[in-house]
Amino acid sequence: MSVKDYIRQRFFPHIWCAGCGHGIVMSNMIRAIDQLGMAKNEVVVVSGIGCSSRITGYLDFHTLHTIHGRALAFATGVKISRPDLTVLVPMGDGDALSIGGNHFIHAARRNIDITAIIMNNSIYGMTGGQHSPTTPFGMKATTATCGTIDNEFDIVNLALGVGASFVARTTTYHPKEVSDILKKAIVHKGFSVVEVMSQCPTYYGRKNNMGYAVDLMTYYKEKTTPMGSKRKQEDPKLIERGIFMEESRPEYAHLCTLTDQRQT
Amino acid sequence: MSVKDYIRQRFFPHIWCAGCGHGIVMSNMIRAIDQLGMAKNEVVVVSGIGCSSRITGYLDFHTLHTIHGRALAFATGVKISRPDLTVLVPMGDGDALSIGGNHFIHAARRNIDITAIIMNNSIYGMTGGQHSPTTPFGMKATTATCGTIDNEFDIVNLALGVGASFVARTTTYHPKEVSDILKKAIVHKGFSVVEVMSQCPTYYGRKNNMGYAVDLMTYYKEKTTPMGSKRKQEDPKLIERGIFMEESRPEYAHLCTLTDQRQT
Amino acid sequence: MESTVKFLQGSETVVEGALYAGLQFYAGYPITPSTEISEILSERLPLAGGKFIQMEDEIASICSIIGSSLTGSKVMTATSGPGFSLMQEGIGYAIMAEIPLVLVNVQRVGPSTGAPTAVAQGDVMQARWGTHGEHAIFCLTASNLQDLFRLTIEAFNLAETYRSPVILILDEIVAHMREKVIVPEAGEIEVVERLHTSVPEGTEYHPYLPREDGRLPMSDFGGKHRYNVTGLIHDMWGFPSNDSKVAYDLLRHLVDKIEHRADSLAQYKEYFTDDAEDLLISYGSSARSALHMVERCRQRGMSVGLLELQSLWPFPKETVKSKCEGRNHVLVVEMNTGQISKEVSQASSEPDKVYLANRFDGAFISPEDIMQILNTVQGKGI
Amino acid sequence: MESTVKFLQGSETVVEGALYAGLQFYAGYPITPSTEISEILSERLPLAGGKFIQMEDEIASICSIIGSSLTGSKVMTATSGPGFSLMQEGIGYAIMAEIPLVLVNVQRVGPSTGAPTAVAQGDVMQARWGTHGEHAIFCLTASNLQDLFRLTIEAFNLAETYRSPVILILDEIVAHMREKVIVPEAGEIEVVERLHTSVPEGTEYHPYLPREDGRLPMSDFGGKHRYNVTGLIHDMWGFPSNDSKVAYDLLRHLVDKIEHRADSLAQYKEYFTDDAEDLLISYGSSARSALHMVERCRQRGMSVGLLELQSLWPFPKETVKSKCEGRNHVLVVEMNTGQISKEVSQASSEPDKVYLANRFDGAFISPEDIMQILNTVQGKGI
Amino acid sequence: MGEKQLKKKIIIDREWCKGCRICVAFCPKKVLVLDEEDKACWKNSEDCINCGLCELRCPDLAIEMA
Amino acid sequence: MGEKQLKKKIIIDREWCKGCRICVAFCPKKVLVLDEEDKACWKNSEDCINCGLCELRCPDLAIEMA
Amino acid sequence: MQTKGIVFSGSGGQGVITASIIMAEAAVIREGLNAVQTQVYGPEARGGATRADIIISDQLIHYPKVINPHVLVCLTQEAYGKFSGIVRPGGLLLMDPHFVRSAHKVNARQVELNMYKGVMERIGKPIVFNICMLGALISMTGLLKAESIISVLKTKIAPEFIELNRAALELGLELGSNSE
Amino acid sequence: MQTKGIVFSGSGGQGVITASIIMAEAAVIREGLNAVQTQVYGPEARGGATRADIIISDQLIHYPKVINPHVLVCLTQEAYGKFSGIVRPGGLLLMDPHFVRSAHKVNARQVELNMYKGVMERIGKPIVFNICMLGALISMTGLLKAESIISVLKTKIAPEFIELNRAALELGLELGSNSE
Ligand SMILES: Cc1ncc(C[n+]2csc(CCOP(=O)(O)OP(=O)(O)O)c2C)c(N)n1
Ligand SMILES: Cc1ncc(C[n+]2csc(CCOP(=O)(O)OP(=O)(O)O)c2C)c(N)n1
Ligand code: SF4
Ligand code: SF4
Ligand code: SF4
Ligand code: SF4
Ligand code: SF4
Ligand code: SF4
Ligand SMILES: [Mg+2]
Ligand SMILES: [Mg+2]
Repeated sequence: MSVKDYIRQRFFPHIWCAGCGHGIVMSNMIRAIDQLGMAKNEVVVVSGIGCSSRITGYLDFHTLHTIHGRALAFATGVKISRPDLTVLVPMGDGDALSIGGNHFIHAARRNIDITAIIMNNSIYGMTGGQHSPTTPFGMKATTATCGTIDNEFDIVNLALGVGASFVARTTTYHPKEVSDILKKAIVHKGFSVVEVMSQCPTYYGRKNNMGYAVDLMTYYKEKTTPMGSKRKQEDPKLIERGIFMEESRPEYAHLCTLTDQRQT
Repeated sequence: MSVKDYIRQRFFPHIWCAGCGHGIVMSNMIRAIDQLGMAKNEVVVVSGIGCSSRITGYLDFHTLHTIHGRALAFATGVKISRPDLTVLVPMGDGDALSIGGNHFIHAARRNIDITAIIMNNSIYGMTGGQHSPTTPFGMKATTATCGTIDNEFDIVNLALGVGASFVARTTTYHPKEVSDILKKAIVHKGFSVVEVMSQCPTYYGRKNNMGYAVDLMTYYKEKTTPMGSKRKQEDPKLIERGIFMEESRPEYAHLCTLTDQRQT
Repeated sequence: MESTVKFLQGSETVVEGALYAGLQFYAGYPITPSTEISEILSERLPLAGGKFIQMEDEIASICSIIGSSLTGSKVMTATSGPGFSLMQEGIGYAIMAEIPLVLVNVQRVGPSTGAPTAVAQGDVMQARWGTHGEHAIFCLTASNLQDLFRLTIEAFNLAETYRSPVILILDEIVAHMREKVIVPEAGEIEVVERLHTSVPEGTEYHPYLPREDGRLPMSDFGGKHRYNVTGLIHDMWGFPSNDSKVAYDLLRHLVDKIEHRADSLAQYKEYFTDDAEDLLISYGSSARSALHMVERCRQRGMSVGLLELQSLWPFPKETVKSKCEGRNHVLVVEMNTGQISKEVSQASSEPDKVYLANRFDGAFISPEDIMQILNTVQGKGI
Repeated sequence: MESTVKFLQGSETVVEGALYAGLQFYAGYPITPSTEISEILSERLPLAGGKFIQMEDEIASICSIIGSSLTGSKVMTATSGPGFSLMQEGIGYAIMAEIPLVLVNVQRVGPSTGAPTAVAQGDVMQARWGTHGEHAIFCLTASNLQDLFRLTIEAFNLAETYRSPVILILDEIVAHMREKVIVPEAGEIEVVERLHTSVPEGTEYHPYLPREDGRLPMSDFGGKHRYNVTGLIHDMWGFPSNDSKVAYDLLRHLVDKIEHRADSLAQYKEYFTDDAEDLLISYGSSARSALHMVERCRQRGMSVGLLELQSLWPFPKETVKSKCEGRNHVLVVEMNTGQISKEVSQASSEPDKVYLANRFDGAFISPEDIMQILNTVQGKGI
Repeated sequence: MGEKQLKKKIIIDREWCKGCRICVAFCPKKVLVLDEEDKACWKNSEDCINCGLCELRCPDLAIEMA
Repeated sequence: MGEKQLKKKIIIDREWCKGCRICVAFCPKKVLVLDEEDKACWKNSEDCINCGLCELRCPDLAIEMA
Repeated sequence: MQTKGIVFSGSGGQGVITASIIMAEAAVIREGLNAVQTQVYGPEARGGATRADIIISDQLIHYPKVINPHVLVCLTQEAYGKFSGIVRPGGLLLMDPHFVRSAHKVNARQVELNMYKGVMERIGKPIVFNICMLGALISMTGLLKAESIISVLKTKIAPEFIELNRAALELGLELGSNSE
Repeated sequence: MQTKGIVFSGSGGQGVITASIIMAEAAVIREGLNAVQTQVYGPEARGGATRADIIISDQLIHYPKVINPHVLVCLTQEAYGKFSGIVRPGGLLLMDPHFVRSAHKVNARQVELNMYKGVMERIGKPIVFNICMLGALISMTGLLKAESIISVLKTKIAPEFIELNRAALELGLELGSNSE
């Protein structure tokens, strides 16, 4: 099918700003689903609140636009009740890791078969550009006009530390990587974390004098490198892309279906 | 001074059950403070809700007994306003990592100079023995009578993944290790995480047929080993004790005092 | 299943009622004095083919049951004061998105951690107004376990019929006491099932378009209709809207579907009210003490009666008003500083005849406590 | 600092007022339409020697300001609907532990995410009853920025005087509009400072023992007195107690210290009320529309007046009652389905003369909206 | 492989395009430009190698290859 | 080193001791026992090597060496 | 039958709560009566004194607490000190000298039975002490039939433990009847 | 002075909000008048049409919104379509033909000024377009003095940009006075 077959066309053009990376994530998330040949009725997309979370309005699946930070908790209820459905949870960095950090680490711990896609623009886009837990130390935002004194999370390290069984990172500059990784993440039986670095030209770019979408994506191109690449060895400051963890472990929603048998 | 000089003796004998590990943690936490020669008026202890959190009632410092899971958030307010004070936050495993998981990871991320002491009994003691995020997979609890299907967090990995600058683990069987590690943790300028495995004979021991306090402490003795020991190499299932991370990095409360200067 | 006589604890009774009503998914986080509900369900629900999960906190608990409800399950959570406060945002979402769910709040002394094991009825107004924004809610309570069993089922029935969260508000005494409960055979008490849309696949389905009877048929996530659910003001398809007409219609609907039925759906019981000169109004465990006192008064020739409220919200104003008519005194018996008493005053045409008989110190109000206040009100002193 | 004329936004006005009152610590989490307060303070507060932190969520925000308040700082947080719901548990703690703090809630359309940028006054009852357990609270509001400046200071003063959280409840219009504000020189408006205990070191200090005038002097964490603070029912030393007498005294104190001052502390304004046959009662931005209409009516010979409430909680019942006396109609103007209107009915000796003029669809209520309802109430049709 | 046959056309939805310039900047063959209304359009179409990157990177789903 | 002088006494607070048996079980010299009221007491006091472990491990702060 | 209020008091490990539930359940399920059971629930419950109230009646029971019990059982010195005063004049106060040394006389029939000692000697398992106490109680009051207790026990415990409990119950019945 | 309602409408990047604030602030701070400024605040604000309302008066201003503006400025076709109908009969409707093609006549003085073109030709920085618009507006209405605008600008922008803004303001004044 074509990408347009998966969207609710009447809401287009979408609300995201010109050059916002979230559209690229959406586009390639659709491609991944299409390439996997999944039926639209088998997919549930759950989002929280944020620019990124507006994605649920656009996608023609079962869509659940919830409250800020709690998407994974809603998704857990969906998945346990219907383990046969594919549950995708696209989130903003604030949604996933600031207010939503607790649900994130616990979903990872349980290894429930949900694909968490973090559309990481290192800023709170929706509310107008405040710093987020992934805003790198020293970068500017409307609540950190001289540069934030907060350290940032490394999403990959965080996900590994809390036990996610699939962990990957890529960027909007690398759209095929996005869909390739997402395909694996979706197929993976367990909790999958996919960080996609996704530009917010309107706030992150502007506040930090980093230019527009093209400049930010160029930055992603230049400052990232495939895992274990030679470039990384030469320049350890580069951010690695790729799949950092992919391990088969007992899955939670499945274990839940067994509990009645275990008891008798 | 003697240990008794640091406690509010009128509330003793304390409320904890016979053999509860929390008393051992308290006792050796006091010894650490005593050995550091700190004045009682310089120490603030903040706790949440749980058996472990009753500790604030017993200690003769500035004590703040807060709400379940939020102790680190309260402590953040104390520390930023009074960076000169020593802020200790003893917590239960549920308090710190279940409902309180988000505050935990963010306090670690910021590297605020607080010492978080997790009195990890792998159970919700206060509410009568439900499984916690550190209850090992398969172990029993009142809400997991056939064994929990939840995976447990490895507190050390978690703390490392979210960026804590001091991370250590020990057990109540090793009381000198408790005070030695705590001394380093308290002196460390930054967020320190100290996991102390602390037995709950009443619920964890009983539900899992693991016996009383002595049996549980024997278990800690046998199933743990110093970091990188030979025993660990021979038996990789052993749990390591020791200091896993100790790194000097910019501290948050201090950075906060600089923000006005940075702006002008 | 035949009707059976059981000797149950309050918490067990809630579990029995919920299972009778067809509970399929429960998520909770332990908290005194509601923990028993989780503990019992962790064993019972999987055996009944349902799913149990202990979530990381109360926020996650209510969110996950909302997710599950959308797949077609009957869902419940249980908590107490602090957890109830934490669930307020989720309750608002369920109100806005019209998600059927049952939330049990076993009250304890507040505010804050208060006295976790002591009895109180201090969360009644919070049940009505705890979440932000204009809204309405159903809230039921019970004083004895036979009624509790029935009202638990009623809570599920209201949730399904009106696509709304329903709060079952209990107190420590009712939740922890044990007494006889006759569990009727299946079918004896009506159980309202999820109303599914009859719109066939391929035809447009409107998740938020009420039928003529006001009900909104649902379609399960994973089923044949794909639609959107949101906590934003939304149109009949479930998509966000900035139109103030849409906002007006939606909010009017959310309030009216509940408030308009305040009296027609009201659940209450009367004891010796026909000729009572003085009327007690009470609910929950307080009503047990009130009834005890009423029976004793009657034995001693005093003309006192009791109206026991089981529906607290929407408040059955007209019902209460008519029951108060012509009494010498109306004495509201509750364990707070007068949360329902204020509603009764407002309902009554003679508010100055409405008095409060209360305790809020964590001790269970006794028949003697009430008797002394009634005496005082009657001008007899204690 | 001399008195200066400024042209400010509502959010900036709150910041100016807070800084005038001596704000030292602010923690917040962004949310529309209150984010500006965080943004402005992130720059202004450090320059004024205070500390600003953006926390991970609203729960952490309120908890951290409580922690800071105990070290002796004047503290504040700001949020909107969903964040306000999340803060309820923390508010209850501050009530129980008697922690001075100011919480700004800029209301938006709810329930749930609702309409984040649209105006509403739907959180008024939540401000009163949002946290679990029996309690009382202060809640102020304002319709114009000059008053808002003063009332922000008043919020800090109440917080310090009565050791209580104080909610400053605003709406999107007031928070985002800009108008003239005269910022007086330091000292012109009274600022109540933290009352510190005079008990010397070594002598027993009772953090929860009221003085004769009812105030409870504090001792800063890190200072010379070590004591305990808890959300449990506690004695005068701050230690947990299971004694029901202690519980009674504490809860009675927590409620009475606020409710007994409902009328003596009441903040309100009157316009043309002396001879008004019809009285409008309003607050927040609704009161601007109401006043506009009243002035127009007066020009046209209609005898209409306005009572503008600035203290919403404790509700100044006696004040409102006396103001309502003898009017033909009382029209409560607000943007919800009648939250304050219900209080007015209850206060008034003629509740059937109380009417509601409202909107709750996210559109700002206009003088015309109110006029049409007044006409209708007067029997003239729209 | 006959190059000609392989070649797909780039269809740009002018209603959806927001003129972000991403496709223009990253087209390996500089095939695309923004017109005076700031909408992307195919200029040196013959140079297009059908790499599809413009389609994959357009945040507005405004580019389709057919 | 004169062993005798070094030796400190073990003081057990019977009010605080809850009889958990930790001190008894882990005393390297088996110096301690529980009495008939389930309170710890010093039995083979001469064997005590003053290692202090009983004090450090007592959860009830019931043991002091002096 | 007249409404009877019974209070069991003791400490956590003695099984008084369990005994109270068994007794009330037997009344309801086996004897067709009404019964309400409540218990003190609180931080005190951990370690400290516990208390369970039972009301048995052929009428509906509303107020679920017992103010002045017809029968009061005290199984620790602390419980005896705290509760012995509430026993109804003319009621029954049952104690076990192993745990309680009676200090003062109350206006009720005060009976001391060596139940613990009996259990340890005859059965050797302290766990069934509470059942022995139940046996003594019903034999002295005639409130319930022994078979009712047994049949409730059968629904609660594994079959292999029934005989143990029956023995304890019978020991209690015997001690109780000897006390007259 | 009579109370005047003014509405600026346009799109996000044009600086209409800033212009409205500067104008209202100038009225208050420099001319001792009262003024209230509000703006449409909503998801529409991102990208879509923005609107700012200003009321200027020597009286107190209560209702802060403008229903029928004395002066309406429309700077996009969308804004023109949406708002042109609200201008007060006899009022002033100001547009820039670079952005708006006037479609229908309104019952008001409709003035089209080539402000954008002028700014680009004479100054070359589109960023000061909004100040030019303010200049035109005050010159046509006499609502405020140009110096008031400049002195407010001085408190808001870096000194090096003042001349740029002054030039834009003067251009506007010139265009406005030519329009009569
Ligand atoms: C409880 C609650 N707190 C705060 C908000 C306000 N809010 C909405 S989205 C958001 C953050 C958005 O940032 P992110 O999740 O990174 O998504 P983005 O917009 O950057 O895609 C915030 C703080 C809210 N809606 N609910
Ligand atoms: C908001 C809230 N939810 C739940 C509770 C109930 N509660 C109190 S302590 C606790 C868990 C205790 O476990 P842990 O933190 O591990 O401490 P422990 O008692 O084991 O030392 C729970 C769930 C509460 N007090 N508040
Ligand atoms: S504000 Fe940023 S994140 Fe939001 S739509 Fe615009 S570019 Fe995207
Ligand atoms: S229940 Fe467990 S954790 Fe709590 S005091 Fe007892 S032993 Fe300790
Ligand atoms: S990438 Fe898409 S939106 Fe951006 S300019 Fe090209 S076609 Fe337009
Ligand atoms: S397909 Fe490739 S070469 Fe062709 S226009 Fe797109 S990016 Fe350029
Ligand atoms: S000091 Fe050491 S040897 Fe002596 S009693 Fe204690 S544990 Fe035993
Ligand atoms: S360790 Fe302490 S509490 Fe335990 S038996 Fe020894 S002295 Fe008693
Ligand atoms: Mg973001
Ligand atoms: Mg624990």
